Amino acid sequence: MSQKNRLQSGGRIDRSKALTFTYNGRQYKGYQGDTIASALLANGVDIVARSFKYSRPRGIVAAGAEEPNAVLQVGATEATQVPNVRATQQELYDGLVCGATNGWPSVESDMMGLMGKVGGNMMPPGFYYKTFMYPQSMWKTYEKFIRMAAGLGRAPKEVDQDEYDAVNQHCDLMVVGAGPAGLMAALTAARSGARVIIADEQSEFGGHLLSSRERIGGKSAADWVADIVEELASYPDVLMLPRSTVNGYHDHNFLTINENRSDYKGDKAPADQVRQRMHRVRAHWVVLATGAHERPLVYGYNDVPGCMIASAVSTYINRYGVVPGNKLVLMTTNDSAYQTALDWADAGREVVAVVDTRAKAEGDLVEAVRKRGIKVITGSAVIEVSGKKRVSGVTVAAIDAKGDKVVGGAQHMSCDTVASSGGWSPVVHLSCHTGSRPVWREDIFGFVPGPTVQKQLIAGGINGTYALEKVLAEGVEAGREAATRLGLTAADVQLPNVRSLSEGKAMELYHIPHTKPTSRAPKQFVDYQNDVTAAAIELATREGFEAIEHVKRYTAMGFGTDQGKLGNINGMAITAKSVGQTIPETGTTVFRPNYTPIAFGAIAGRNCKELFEPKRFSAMHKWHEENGALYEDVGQWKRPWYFPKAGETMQQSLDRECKAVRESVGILDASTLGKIDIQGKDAREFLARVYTNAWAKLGVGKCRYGLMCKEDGMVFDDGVTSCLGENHFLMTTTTGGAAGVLEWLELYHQTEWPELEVYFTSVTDHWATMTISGPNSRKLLAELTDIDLSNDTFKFMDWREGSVAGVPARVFRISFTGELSFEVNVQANYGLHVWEKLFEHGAKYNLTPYGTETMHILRAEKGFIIAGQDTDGSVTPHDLGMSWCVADSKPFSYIGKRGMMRSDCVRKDRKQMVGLKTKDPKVVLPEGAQAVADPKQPIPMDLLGHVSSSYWSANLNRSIALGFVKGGLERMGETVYYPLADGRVIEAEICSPIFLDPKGERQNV
Amino acid sequence: MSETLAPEKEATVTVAVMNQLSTAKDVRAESPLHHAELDKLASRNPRAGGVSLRELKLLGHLTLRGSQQNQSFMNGCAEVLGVALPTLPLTSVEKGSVSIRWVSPDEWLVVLPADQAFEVERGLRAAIEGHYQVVNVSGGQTILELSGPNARDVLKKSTVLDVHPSQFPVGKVAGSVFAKSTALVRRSGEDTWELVVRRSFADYIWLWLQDASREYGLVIKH
Amino acid sequence: MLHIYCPHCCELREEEEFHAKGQAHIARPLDPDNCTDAEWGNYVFYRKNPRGLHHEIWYHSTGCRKFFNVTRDTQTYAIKEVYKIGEQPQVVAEG
Amino acid sequence: MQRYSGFGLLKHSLSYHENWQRVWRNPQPKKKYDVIIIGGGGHGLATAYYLAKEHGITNVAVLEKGHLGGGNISRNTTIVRSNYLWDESAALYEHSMKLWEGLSQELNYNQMFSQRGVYHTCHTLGDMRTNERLVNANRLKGIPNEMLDAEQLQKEIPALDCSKSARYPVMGASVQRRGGNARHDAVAWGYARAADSLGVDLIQNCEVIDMEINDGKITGVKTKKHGVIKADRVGCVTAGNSGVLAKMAGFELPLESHPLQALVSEPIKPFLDTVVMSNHVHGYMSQSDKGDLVIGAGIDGWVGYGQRGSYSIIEHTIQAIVELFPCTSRVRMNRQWGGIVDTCPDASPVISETPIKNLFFNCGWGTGGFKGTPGSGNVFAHTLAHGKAHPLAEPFSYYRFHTGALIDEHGAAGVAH
Repeated sequence: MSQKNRLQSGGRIDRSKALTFTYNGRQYKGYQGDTIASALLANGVDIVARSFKYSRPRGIVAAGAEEPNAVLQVGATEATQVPNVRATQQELYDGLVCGATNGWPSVESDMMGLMGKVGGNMMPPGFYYKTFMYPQSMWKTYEKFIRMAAGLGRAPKEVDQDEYDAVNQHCDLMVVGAGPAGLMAALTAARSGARVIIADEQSEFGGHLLSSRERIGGKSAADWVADIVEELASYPDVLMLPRSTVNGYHDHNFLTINENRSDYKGDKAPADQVRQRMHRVRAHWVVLATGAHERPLVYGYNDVPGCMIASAVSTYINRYGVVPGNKLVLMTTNDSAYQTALDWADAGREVVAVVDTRAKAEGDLVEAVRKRGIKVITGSAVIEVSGKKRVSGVTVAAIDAKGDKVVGGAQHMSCDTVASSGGWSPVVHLSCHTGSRPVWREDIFGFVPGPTVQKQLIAGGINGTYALEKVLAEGVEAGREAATRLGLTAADVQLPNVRSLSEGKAMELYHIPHTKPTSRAPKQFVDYQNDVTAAAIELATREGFEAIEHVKRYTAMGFGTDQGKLGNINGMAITAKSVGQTIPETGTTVFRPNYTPIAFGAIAGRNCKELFEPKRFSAMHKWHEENGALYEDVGQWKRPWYFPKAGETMQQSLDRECKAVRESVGILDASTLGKIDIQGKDAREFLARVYTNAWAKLGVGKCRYGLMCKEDGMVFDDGVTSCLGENHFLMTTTTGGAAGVLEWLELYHQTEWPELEVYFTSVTDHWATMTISGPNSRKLLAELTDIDLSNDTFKFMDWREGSVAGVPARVFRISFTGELSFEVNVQANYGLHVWEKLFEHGAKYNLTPYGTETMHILRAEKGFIIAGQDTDGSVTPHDLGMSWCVADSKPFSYIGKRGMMRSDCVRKDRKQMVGLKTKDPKVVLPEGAQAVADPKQPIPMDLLGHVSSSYWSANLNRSIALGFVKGGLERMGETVYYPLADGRVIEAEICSPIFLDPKGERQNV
Repeated sequence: MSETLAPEKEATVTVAVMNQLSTAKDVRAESPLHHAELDKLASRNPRAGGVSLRELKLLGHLTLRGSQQNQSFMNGCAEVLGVALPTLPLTSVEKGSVSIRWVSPDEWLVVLPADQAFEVERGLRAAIEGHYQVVNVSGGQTILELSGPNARDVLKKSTVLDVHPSQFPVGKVAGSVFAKSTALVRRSGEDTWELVVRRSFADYIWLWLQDASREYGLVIKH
Repeated sequence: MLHIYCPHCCELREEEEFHAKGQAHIARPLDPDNCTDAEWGNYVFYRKNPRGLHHEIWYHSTGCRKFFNVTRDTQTYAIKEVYKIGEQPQVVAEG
Repeated sequence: MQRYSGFGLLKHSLSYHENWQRVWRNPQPKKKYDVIIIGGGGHGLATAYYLAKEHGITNVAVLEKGHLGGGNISRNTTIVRSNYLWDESAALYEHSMKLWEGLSQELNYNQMFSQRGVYHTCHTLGDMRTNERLVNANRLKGIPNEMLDAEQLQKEIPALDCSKSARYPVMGASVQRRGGNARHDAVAWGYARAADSLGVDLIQNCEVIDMEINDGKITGVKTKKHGVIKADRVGCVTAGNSGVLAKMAGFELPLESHPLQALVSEPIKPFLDTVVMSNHVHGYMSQSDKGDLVIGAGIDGWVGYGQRGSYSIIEHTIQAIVELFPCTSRVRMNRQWGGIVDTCPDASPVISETPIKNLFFNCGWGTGGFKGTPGSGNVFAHTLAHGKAHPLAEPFSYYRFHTGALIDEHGAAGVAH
């Protein structure tokens, strides 16, 4: 199909580069430099969407980020689908595939449209609050149908193949917007020697100058822009980012920029390149030069395809060489829109009339239009549009001076395009992101940025300044001020001369009156995407939703993907009028990031898949991999969970590992435990303050287990700490607790007890730790070490230094399994070497690697707790039956002591940890099962406590469990019941948590 | 070799010092990135690229803690290390094979040949009076050196530090976030940067750097 | 996203490098054992939580690992001053 | 009160919707009330409604400094569930759940309460234990809750990545099928309309600037716009600003106010019809009837009243969502916002008398406020009516931080709200 609306010449498109694209299954042609929107208009495509609520046909109304209707599904393959792409911002590329997001069977003839016509009147704002209530059970069914109508585009079903990333930027000055004001600000700051970043959402710098026919400094606007861009590019410390939307302005001048790196080239980014990049910018100063959006007027059936905003019409003509129609009626409240009439006429198409709502129109542009012989009708407005799928004509009537009511008879004019302008709204969005409220300016009928604590300056349209010469001046001024505030000498920048126009005063008008009252008049749309009409807003206020937030939420105004860029001000004005307030009294709603939507992938950056979170490995990880370990995630660590052999079930592996340790020898990679090297003459005193037990008498060469509480007396970590020297200790923590404990120690040292002479340094990664456990551990280790391992010289809870497998080592004789155990620590670089040597010698002892699960079973057989599994922040050492580990005789009131003494913490009936033996030894209690005294009691039952650890013990040939029971320590031998989800009730006896070797002889042999 | 083995001296042992370096032959030491086989990669890919990476592996790393007010500490360090501890925040000094990074007002990282770590620690302990800490952390970390015209671009993807030359002169040191881990970053030359990273995170950072460098081309160096 | 001056590293750093540690200048009772439950509870749990100037502790966790104090407006998020542990704030709320 | 119904809608459409009545009056405040409720958010309005309906106390004013329902009730992710870890919490939230069921009909205002199921995914053995524990506890307390293994979960939520290749592979999940979403604004407006119709004065733009307290007893409040208004009892339900009110009364609360952020995608065709929460991967999401993906982010670690948080929190949340639902990578985030949540050290609320006689506080709901709205209002109304805590509210006393009888939900809470 020919591009019937394409001009032979003009615009910034490259007619030598024809592109083919597909829209709703049909092929069209466009040119390099087109957006989807300009190409569709060039091809005479009118309907691009069906409206959300009424399914009315909708066309393109704008040319930029404010477009509410032309929201398409883009993507040639399943994996590259992108929902809700704004056609006015998506550059055309060859082979682009897009389509409307709703309408059945097609967007041109949509069945839902009928329902919209029929049901439309049944759907005032908030109608869903008022119905679908009865009977309650039906809501789910109603909702199914409601959800059928939900959503615009769709998510791809296949996984995204593209890459994204984030770059951290720092600069002296961040300039947002590369229109005349932004370019001048950047240029001035750059010449002053500042580090500058300037970003603009469009494909090239220049802002509205790209679609302007003005002359600047004797050059065309485009050439003037090109010269400035060239100079900016010459500064090494200036970063220019086209196709980059500053979408968020956060506290302390942190801004996020979404740079589109490849969406303009194709579906998918070229290999090794990112599709989109987030720039995380920290700027000393910010200049907002975001310009202004033109406001459409609100009139009857103003949503029929062919109704557009005036400046957009000019943009399509001047930038893209596309005239979106043949016969134009222009309605305006101001002079600036007259340019559109001139552009249309110069494009060789008919301007039926300019309908000016003002009683009298004067000013240079008005005169220019009159000179062209174009009819100008003043004191009148387009009150209604005719046509269904495309404008076929308008009804024009005289209105009173305030624009409140129709005063004259109506006349009909035929046309196919209606351009309207209600003036301009500064783009204040970013300035609101940091909590600053915009302020209303009577003189420009618009909100401008309000007071802020950010180091922010504004220039140009956002400041309500629209005359080009003033805009340029404000840009330079902002650049100079930024430079000065940065301590630089502000450079001088010559202002180019531009034509200045005399302008007549604009009229404040948003909502065009109709001969009928608003509630009965043809629909007058305020928010196109959410089908919010002037009548709806009046109804909302009539029902008592008078606060602007109420109106917005009740009608859904501004909740669309355009976030009300086009409609919000009109909506506020209509609200204000119907509650009899001024616009500033009514106030504005708050704008939030994002300015325009951003792909999740872009925000996630590289932190996906294998880089979502670090995987931490020990020095022996390679061996674990080669020996078929399965892993447990503990914090960020990948710890061997168990080492299955071919054909084994998990339980079989665990049984084998458990038996090996108790009968011969096993080995565990314990490198992940937190380790903290503590030195200083007050180290011992410090330990006494952070642990619940005593440390005064621990001799050099000795180890001791310790419990740590928070000030509330609740256990939060535990571990063995060894005395390496009088002033030297090695503390171990749980794997997950390591970082937290070190920070905890530093906090108390730095803020509470700075007088104590002690230093802490993490050595977690420095030492590789392997636990050799089992009756044969001594024999095995003896083959590789020069340390005398005999029981009388190297006792349980001693540590010794020596060499293991030729490597200097510290060996700790401590045991978490209850067996004779040696924990070998060597510098991690030697970890794998020593580990492999142990296996070379261990074969004859059936040295068996075991993982966390076996470790958990073995310690449970001994009744040792695991902080985090058997504690949950609500148990004291006493609740754990570990009063032996609490030394209240200590002189200093250690952390946790006072907390434990609180009235609720000394109750006798607290949940306390006990051992649990199921009556049927073969039955293993599920962890998390809840105990009751009487399983026959009616629900809700009285719960006594939960099972925290439970396993099958191959060594005891029965199940064992640890769990909490109210007053459990006093209830040894009693029976409790565990009613399970599957209906079973498991009977268990409360017993000591120590199931094996209660005297602790095995570890002392 | 170590006092702690001599029972009669036990009572007087204040701090356990230990030569952690193995002198035995047939003992294999593996750096945190050993499994990545960087040397193989290096010999395989001499091709050009914007970023180069090499591991400065198996060096001696000593953490020093002490007060700048403690003259004995400051003098002792200067004497034993042959260069005074940098007291200006975020700076480093380098003398021969020894480099010292400022970490905090009372913490420094000394990097030196592995076989000097024990002697230096002993020397420091002999020379310093009062409150201080010396810890050998050689096994717990490694140094990755990034260089080349795009090294700074890779850093900007990885850390929130401002690495612009005007803000990060040669010799500056800063500890910060690195991807989702941490690193002590030092600019060791015009286009050369050293990252001190923790052993257990080394593989993650290696994966990250390959990913972040792809668009510039990553060259592995010996 | 806060931009915080570390008084030990002596430069502005990004929030990601720090941990917020809550209200500052809460002294641990010297004789906890003789505190009433109420006194102890107040020390451990009850906070000023002001809307306005807040003196709080921050930890430079990925940097120098030092704790320090910040006076910050909890409404505008503006940081008014940064000072070391043991020092007193210069900027204080009136009343 | 003008009743709402499909038929009414039809009738009004014939008269161009010109005759709809106001949903609530705009009354001038009286000199004195039996009860003044400070805070016209969800909890405050619910409290007023139940005071009037269940306790016959209608001489009640709700003083709201801004507009009704303008606080967290309009800023949350609308999740309703009662699967809490501790008996005390589960009982309170289940009380709330029972009120949710049938609230639309009781208020004659569609709450769009859809019980689409709330899933807690488990990614570690610890997750599995915690969820087994609370599933069993809930079940035996009469709160249906069940465990699913990874395969069942995958069947029920196809878009969720349950593959072994995930960084933290999904091992299973607990699901409370009665949980789901409701329409947040409808809750505030429904309660407001019903309370107003029972005679409660809803007074907007009426900021309380001080309290009238004589010898430890409150007798009224001072407002910016209407001077002193007397009251026999005063209830503070001002989430996010509780500390400020407490300061007026001269005491401190065991809580801090933090920013809590949330975000939505653009509306897309529905692919997720349940609520999925992952404590371990730190993200949770549901999809609204309009098609937006509604996503909750984590809490900022610092005190903040700005209704904004840090961008890094948004980044981590989105990373988690893409990890859980890879198909969202090309979906686009539309907008983010923040609320102010009062968080207690044990992640449980305070519903209690205070050191000041006749002054009661209902605060500290942290991230659980929305789902608790009906139950909170219901027990707080009882508390205000009787001058002493409702049995379900007793454990949530202001004084538990002295005795140590905390109700620590952190174990189960994570980021899940």
